[in-house]
Amino acid sequence: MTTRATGPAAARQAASAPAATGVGDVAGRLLPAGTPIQFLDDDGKPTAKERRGSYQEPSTELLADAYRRMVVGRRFDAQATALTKQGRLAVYPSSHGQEACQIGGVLALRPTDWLFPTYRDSMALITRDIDPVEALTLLRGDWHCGYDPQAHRTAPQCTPLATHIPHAVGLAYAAKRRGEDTVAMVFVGDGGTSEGDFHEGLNFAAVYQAPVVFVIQNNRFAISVPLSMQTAAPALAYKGVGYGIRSEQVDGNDAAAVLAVLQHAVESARAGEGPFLVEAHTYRIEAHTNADDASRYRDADEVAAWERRDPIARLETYLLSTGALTDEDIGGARKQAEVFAGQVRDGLNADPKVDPLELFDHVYAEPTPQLREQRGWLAEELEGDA
Amino acid sequence: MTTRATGPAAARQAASAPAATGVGDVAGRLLPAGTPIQFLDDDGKPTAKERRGSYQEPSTELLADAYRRMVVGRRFDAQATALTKQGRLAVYPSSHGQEACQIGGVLALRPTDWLFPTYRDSMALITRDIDPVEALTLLRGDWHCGYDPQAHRTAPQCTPLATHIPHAVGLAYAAKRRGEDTVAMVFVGDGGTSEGDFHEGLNFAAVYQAPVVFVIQNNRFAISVPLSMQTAAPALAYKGVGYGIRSEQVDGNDAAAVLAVLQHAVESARAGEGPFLVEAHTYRIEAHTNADDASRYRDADEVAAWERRDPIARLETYLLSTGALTDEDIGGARKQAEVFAGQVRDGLNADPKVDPLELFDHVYAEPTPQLREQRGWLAEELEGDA
Amino acid sequence: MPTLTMAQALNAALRDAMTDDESVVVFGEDVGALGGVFRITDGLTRDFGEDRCFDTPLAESGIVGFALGMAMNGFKPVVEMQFDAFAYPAFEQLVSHVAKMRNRTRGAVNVPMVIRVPYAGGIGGVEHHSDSSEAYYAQTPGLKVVTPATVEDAYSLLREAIDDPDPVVFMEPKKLYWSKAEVSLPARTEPFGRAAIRRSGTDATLVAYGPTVPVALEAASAAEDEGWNLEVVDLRSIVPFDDDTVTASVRKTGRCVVVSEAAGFAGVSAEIAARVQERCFHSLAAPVLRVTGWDIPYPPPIIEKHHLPGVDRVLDTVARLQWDDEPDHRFLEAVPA
Amino acid sequence: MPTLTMAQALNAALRDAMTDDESVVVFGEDVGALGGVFRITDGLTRDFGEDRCFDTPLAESGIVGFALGMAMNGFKPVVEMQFDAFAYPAFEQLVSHVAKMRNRTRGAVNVPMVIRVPYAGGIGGVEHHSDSSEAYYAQTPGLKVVTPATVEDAYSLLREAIDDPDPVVFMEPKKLYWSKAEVSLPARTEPFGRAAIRRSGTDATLVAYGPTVPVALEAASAAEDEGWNLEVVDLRSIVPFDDDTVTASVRKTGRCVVVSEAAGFAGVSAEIAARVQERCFHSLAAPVLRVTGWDIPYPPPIIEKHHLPGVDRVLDTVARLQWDDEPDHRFLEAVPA
Ligand SMILES: Cc1ncc(C[n+]2csc(CCOP(=O)(O)OP(=O)(O)O)c2C)c(N)n1
Ligand SMILES: Cc1ncc(C[n+]2csc(CCOP(=O)(O)OP(=O)(O)O)c2C)c(N)n1
Ligand SMILES: [Mg+2]
Ligand SMILES: [Mg+2]
Repeated sequence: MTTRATGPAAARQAASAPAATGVGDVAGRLLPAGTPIQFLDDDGKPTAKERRGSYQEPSTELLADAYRRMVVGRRFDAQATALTKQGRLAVYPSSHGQEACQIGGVLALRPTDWLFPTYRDSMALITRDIDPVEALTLLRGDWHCGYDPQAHRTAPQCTPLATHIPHAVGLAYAAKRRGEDTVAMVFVGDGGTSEGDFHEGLNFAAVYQAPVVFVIQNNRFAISVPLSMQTAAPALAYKGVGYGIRSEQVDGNDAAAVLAVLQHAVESARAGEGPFLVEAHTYRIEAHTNADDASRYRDADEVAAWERRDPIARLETYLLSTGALTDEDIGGARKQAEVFAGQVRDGLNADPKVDPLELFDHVYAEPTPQLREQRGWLAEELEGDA
Repeated sequence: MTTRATGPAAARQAASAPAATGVGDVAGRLLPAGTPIQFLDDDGKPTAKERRGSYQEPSTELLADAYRRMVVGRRFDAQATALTKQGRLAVYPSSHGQEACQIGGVLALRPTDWLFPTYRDSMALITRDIDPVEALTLLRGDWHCGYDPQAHRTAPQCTPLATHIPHAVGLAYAAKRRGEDTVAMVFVGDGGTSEGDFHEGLNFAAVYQAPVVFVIQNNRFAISVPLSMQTAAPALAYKGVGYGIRSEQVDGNDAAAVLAVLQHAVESARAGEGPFLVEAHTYRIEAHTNADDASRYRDADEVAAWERRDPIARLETYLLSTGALTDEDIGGARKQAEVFAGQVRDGLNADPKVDPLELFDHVYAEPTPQLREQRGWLAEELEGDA
Repeated sequence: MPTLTMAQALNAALRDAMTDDESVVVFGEDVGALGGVFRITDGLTRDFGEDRCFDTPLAESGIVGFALGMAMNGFKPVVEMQFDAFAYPAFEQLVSHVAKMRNRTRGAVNVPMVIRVPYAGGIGGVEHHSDSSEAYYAQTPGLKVVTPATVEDAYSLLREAIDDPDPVVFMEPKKLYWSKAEVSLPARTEPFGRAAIRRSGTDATLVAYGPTVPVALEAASAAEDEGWNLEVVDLRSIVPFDDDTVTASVRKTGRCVVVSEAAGFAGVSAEIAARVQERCFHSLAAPVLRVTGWDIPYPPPIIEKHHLPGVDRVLDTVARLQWDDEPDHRFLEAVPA
Repeated sequence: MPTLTMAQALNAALRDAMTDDESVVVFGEDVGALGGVFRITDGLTRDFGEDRCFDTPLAESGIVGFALGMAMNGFKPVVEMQFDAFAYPAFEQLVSHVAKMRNRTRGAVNVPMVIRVPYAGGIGGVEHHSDSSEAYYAQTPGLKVVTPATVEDAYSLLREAIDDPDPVVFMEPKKLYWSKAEVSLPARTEPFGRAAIRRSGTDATLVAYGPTVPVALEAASAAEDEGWNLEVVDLRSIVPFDDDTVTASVRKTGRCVVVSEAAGFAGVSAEIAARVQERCFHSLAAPVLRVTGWDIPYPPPIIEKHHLPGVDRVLDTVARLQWDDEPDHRFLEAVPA
């Protein structure tokens, strides 16, 4: 007799004959739209029904809020890049052009949900209302993570690509196990989808039906490596079906479409319908970081073509056309952005202070005898210097 | 200006707008049949056209040869298991029931092609005409690999799951780079598809359009873990589309279907049409190895249901019905199998001899000074013992 | 007192921990219905349900990363890596995340979890089934690394590992799974960071851990015939390390041999030798010597015995501790006048 | 003679190897059009074409496994791991396949390849960009591990690594990429397995490798003022190890300090200390001491200087070599009468 085993999620089922596994229809339910979902065309005009799939347009209030945050986010991003030039930040990876993905993503979440960001997702962090100076601590170099992940339900920004995906899945599964309705959203880049952890994480999510939404910000580059050298897939969203995960692709420069698709993905995950994979097609307008030289690997006209699809301009045009946004609102948003940028400047002008002896404090809950000893030796050195 | 870069295979293409990536039709070309390809039904009767897709039935000569080898292969497998009981083999993972996959797979290859087998694929090794004693060296324990991989164009049997997949891709790409028409076939189990290296290897194959055929022997178990706890995919063959790899699923207990699909896959890879993923639905009739106790995790009636779909019986029935096989031929095959089993017994009855000092000979092309020193110390010990 | 094998003691430790603490979950490859290939998780799914002990897909990096996520959210995962070499796919998760999460978040995010690694050889396993991988973990700050050599320690150290607030790599010497002892559980021995004197002696100290502890003890008994009275230290805990016990022993005996199954080069045995001579230099009558596996990939089963440090190799090495100032024939050096 | 940086010398070595040997291929993340994040592969794609130097998908295990497959089939891959910590995903491929392929096939299958790993700190990198990972590779039999400290060695050792019949982990000290020297290429220095005396002295030996060699040399000059005449040994090659040179030096000077940037515990520095005391015990006037990074995850940029072994820490340690028999205040032991 086999042990009765319903499994944490996956059921231990008898192995059926292959004929029974023929399920082209099942697969069909999981595949993304053949063309990315789009609510606003490149000029900010509403698209026709067939480009919207079955998704609902977000409320104008939400879109107006997204607009405001995108204006602030872009200003913040520009300010951070400027601070690298003044040596106030060690390095900064800009997300100029990816505002709709990062801000749309976070706005689809509840405060009780979890976010798993990468090094590029600073705009997502401030949208989670994390203090901008704390958000920039990693890049300023005074510690590895400057905010309290538990307090903000936002994991530390992840640098080793795709390694945070299994973390999001485990955390979401843990919440589900406790009967909580928490959803975890994890951002990953187009390059990150090539890593083994992307594969292992998505498979775990599907097998355990964990409430996780995977958002691929396909900005067309992994540093210098273009999408065409990263994958031969028709679109990255087609990776979902191989795990049994529902998938969608969306115009990542269309905040309305991003919000519509991610709200659906998040709420269906919350409702217990399992994980969801969304590929957001966007573009990295700046170089990989301030230290990178994009002219070595891409042409300016390619960038220009994408600037014409600017997510802020498109949303602005649309909201103005519907009257949900006025010129005053726009002015207000810009003013708010300047105030915010000023706070960031001031916050980062103060020289950070870190006690070198703190290096030994967090390696373990209690320093080992070896670390206590070494802490003493460093203390001796510091006294010697003093 | 961007460096002109056609890439080894993938072209460095300008990043186009997402709308242009909508390619439901492209995806359609890559997806497997909704139901596994089948040429012979469970009773060995020919199936109707629609179950065969666009694949051509293999020649009866080839099917007859496959039959003979399957009879020999199963006897070999039983002999190896018996030898574990006599302590002549440390361990043996049986492939009873997977004859059609392993033998069909190898028969689809040319001698100049490469095979990348796992620990379970002993039947594939002898089908490549590797001496059975050399094939069993790993499991007898006198060395890690008993045959010359270069001479047989067969990689060492791989134990770390899925790690040999990138090897097959690199080797096939190297051949392509030299303008050779070598194809590499790599076997992996259903469990192995969950490993990161499966993902990374398939992606490399697709990006470099390497002539590799990936054969998933889905025998429904990873030791004790059933397919239902391994994946939530409609079928494992649906993993291909996410890499841009043409995929198919086939009844792995139907030698005619396996040969038909793999001959197509191998020849299209050889013709430069890129990699191919094939899921062969089969079943592991025995326990994971002689050391395993399958009664802990599966019911006997499940096994019985699969025994009714025995690949040898099905092929035998079919070939008898077409007259391509006579009772004499069957008797001949069984006799040949007995002779072969006898050779295996004799070969393994001799006690293997290994010079312990050989331990230092192959770590590097030339032993390091440290290894020369240690070799001397072991030599001292051995003299002491002598 | 009942006689238990180390495997049974480990199983009992998991059971008792799961009973005492609802947040303890056990998962990995084949740990459910099968009870693990070594049966360490035998019956846990049956008795605690698949919510508490379950099989995972076959992906070690996924297992460890998933465990870290659960640990971030209130659970205490105990994951099994099926064999030493099959933990390597999880290396990045262990080194870049499990070991660093507390530190990078200044203590805000803790990931208490146990990674069980059946390790080392002596069981006639084919390639990839007998690696001694402890140095990879010991070299990684942020991980604790412990390994039992006795049935009692197997129970106690595993319970402590599960209770520990930090991630613990729990190294289980495969060949000792079937070793037996009379123990009454629940037993609690010395905490992490404390080595144990398994045999006290006066002439030299043998430092061992995990699979080589029984070898060292056997060698110590055999050494009596040669007239050597050897002390045997069982480290138990590699990180944290018990300098006090090891140093006191060597300062007392004045001689030291480290016995470890792993390849010697840059192994844990090197650290022990380095620390001992740093701290006991003036007490030493001879250099600290190492008895280890050779610097080679683990051998095939039929010749593994020539790789593993055995009693004879230990005794030959003890004999080289310059008892009557005759120089070490292996490392001849002109002794300055 | 032209003045070159180490980065330029490495680039030249790749160019010359690719010119001399058609089978040499260079690949990895961003090594093509970009020329690598450190520009070590600058211009190779332009000058040799994308068949010889190309970008790969972002998957380190795939890169190393793919390279092994190419090596099985007649090519000599030189792969770049973008940073030390980003080589961890390839750990299983390196340990279970690259290191073992020759051995498991009794020499029938050789996989000559070079895995380039920019490593160690001192460049203000954020987390995961400054690990000293050499011990993980040095502990793995079947891998050769070399690391240059001079511009000339960077060229010569990389050429030799590419010519070598075995897999070589080529560790590049990031902070020395921009170090300059006058060299005329092609230069060939001592082969693998040979250490170099960078400064000869009589009072004590400093053993260093890679990023700490310049530190040791600086310390040696500073030590003159204290009246110490220090010898500096640059290992160059960790595996194979040059026992002859190291042992001869320490037997001559009678004192030894190992300087390494990695966490000390079970690091390569431990192996060096263990070997030296094994082989030079009677020549030693004091224990072999180690100056290393602390046993902590690599620190954030603004305080990394407190982690890295600097000149002062080396001098403080040299001062502890019991010059006038005053005991080491750190490791006090009752000196037996
Ligand atoms: C495992 C790993 N390998 C390599 C790197 C170095 N690296 C940092 S960012 C990057 C490119 C990532 O591209 P993508 O995933 O598309 O994200 P994007 O930067 O475009 O947001 C690389 C290769 C890394 N961080 N982690
Ligand atoms: C990386 C790795 N992890 C774990 C194992 C232990 N192991 C050996 S076989 C096996 C099951 C493999 O199942 P599957 O891939 O379906 O192949 P099958 O044995 O069914 O042919 C496991 C878990 C391994 N060999 N390698
Ligand atoms: Mg990208
Ligand atoms: Mg299987």
